[in-house]
Amino acid sequence: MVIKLQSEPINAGEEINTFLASNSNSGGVATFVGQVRDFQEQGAGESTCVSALELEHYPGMTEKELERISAEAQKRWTLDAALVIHRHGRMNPGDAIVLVCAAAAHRGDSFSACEFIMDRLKTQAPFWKREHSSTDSSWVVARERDDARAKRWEKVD
Amino acid sequence: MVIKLQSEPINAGEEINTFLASNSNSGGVATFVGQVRDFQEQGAGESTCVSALELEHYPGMTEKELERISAEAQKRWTLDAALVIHRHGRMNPGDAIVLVCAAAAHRGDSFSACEFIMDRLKTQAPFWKREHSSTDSSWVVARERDDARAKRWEKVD
Amino acid sequence: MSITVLYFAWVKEKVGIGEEQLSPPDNVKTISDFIAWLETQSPGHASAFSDKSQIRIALDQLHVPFDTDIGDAKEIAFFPPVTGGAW
Amino acid sequence: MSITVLYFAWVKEKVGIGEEQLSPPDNVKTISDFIAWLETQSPGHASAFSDKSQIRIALDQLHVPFDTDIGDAKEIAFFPPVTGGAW
Repeated sequence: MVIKLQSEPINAGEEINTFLASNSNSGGVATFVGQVRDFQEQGAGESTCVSALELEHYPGMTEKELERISAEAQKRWTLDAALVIHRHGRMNPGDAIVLVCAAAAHRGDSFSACEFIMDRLKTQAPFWKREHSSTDSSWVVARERDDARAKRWEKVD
Repeated sequence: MVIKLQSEPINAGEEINTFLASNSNSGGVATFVGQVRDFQEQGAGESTCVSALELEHYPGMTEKELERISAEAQKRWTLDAALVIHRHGRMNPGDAIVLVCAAAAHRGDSFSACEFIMDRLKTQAPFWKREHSSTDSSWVVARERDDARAKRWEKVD
Repeated sequence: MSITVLYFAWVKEKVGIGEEQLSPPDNVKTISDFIAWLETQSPGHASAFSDKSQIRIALDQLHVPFDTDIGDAKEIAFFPPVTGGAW
Repeated sequence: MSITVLYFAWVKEKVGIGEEQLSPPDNVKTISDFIAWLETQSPGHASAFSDKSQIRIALDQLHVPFDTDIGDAKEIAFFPPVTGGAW
């Protein structure tokens, strides 16, 4: 289980190849990459341009929280390895914000663990997003959909 | 929607980076890599060594079947793009056999589409696996677990 | 009627060839009829189809069940249940 | 008792600082007590906590609810609900 928190760009493909090579005996590897989009939905089909994104986090707690989430995933599913890389600071549209990889003998375990880590991460990891447009900058409001997605996993506790 | 069938090795990380770059405005990209393991479970904790794997396929139908599966995924979920790369012929332990990528605005769509494509592929795409050990070579028998996994998706039809 | 018949994996090994062009008699309507007729063609064919629970069929490159009418299909393929990676 | 208090995102902007060392009075037991006392410290604090439905708390870097006893915790953090990428 590896957790990396970095302000440098994430090279998703390179990280995935390294992860695959160190887990070459895991039948299945599920991964997820979250990217910065260049627009923000405003509801009713409206959207505004995003020129940059800034991710503030809680140094110390962020790492602990990502470790707790990964450990919980390893408890729930049979995993060979898990990797979470999260970026913080300022980033541009198209940049990878987060990369999650889960290696397992069976694909069901790798998919579930990867999706679980993402859902938990979105509601538990202490990150706060500020979006910059050409004219404005504002904190993004949390969405209820994310809470709902995270709650799905509580049933299996 | 891109389908590639090849006998050459798959460079998963490179393919994923290309896919990410061409879908930089998709918030989430879920991917799955299936790898050749160097052992085969024999039940009761037993396993035998696999020195190489040979994947026979049905040229013409394989491409059509992969396209049908991807098209069905695009009908069921809101996807920006999907990519399926499958290898055939002889490969070695640690090699990637299959890579599936699904890009979507929302991660739920990308995860479900990716898992659906994998489940369908395992039971519908005309591939037959022959495993070579140092002493032996034999056709692998299909598993009921795969049928069960594929059947889960029929409920949502 | 003439139809291209394809065999894959161990079905191919048992039949002894991967592809043949065949013209079954007129009373062959469904795939089950076709298999019954195929089994009379050679000991290899008979052996390939001895356990039908292990046989899958594609008609013009689409998965179909045994009771499907062959109609004017151009290609029929017989193979074991498909198998991918171990994941 | 002295405790490190951290603020993040717009909570930090409203309070005006990201970190302070505070010693609340003895009658402050729970986090709710602590917030009530904090609100009396400055107009910035009062404004930061005006809508408690938008406040989340970590005590010694663990998420906790408002009615948690502070006990001998060393660090308390106040922040908005967390937000990640748009996916």
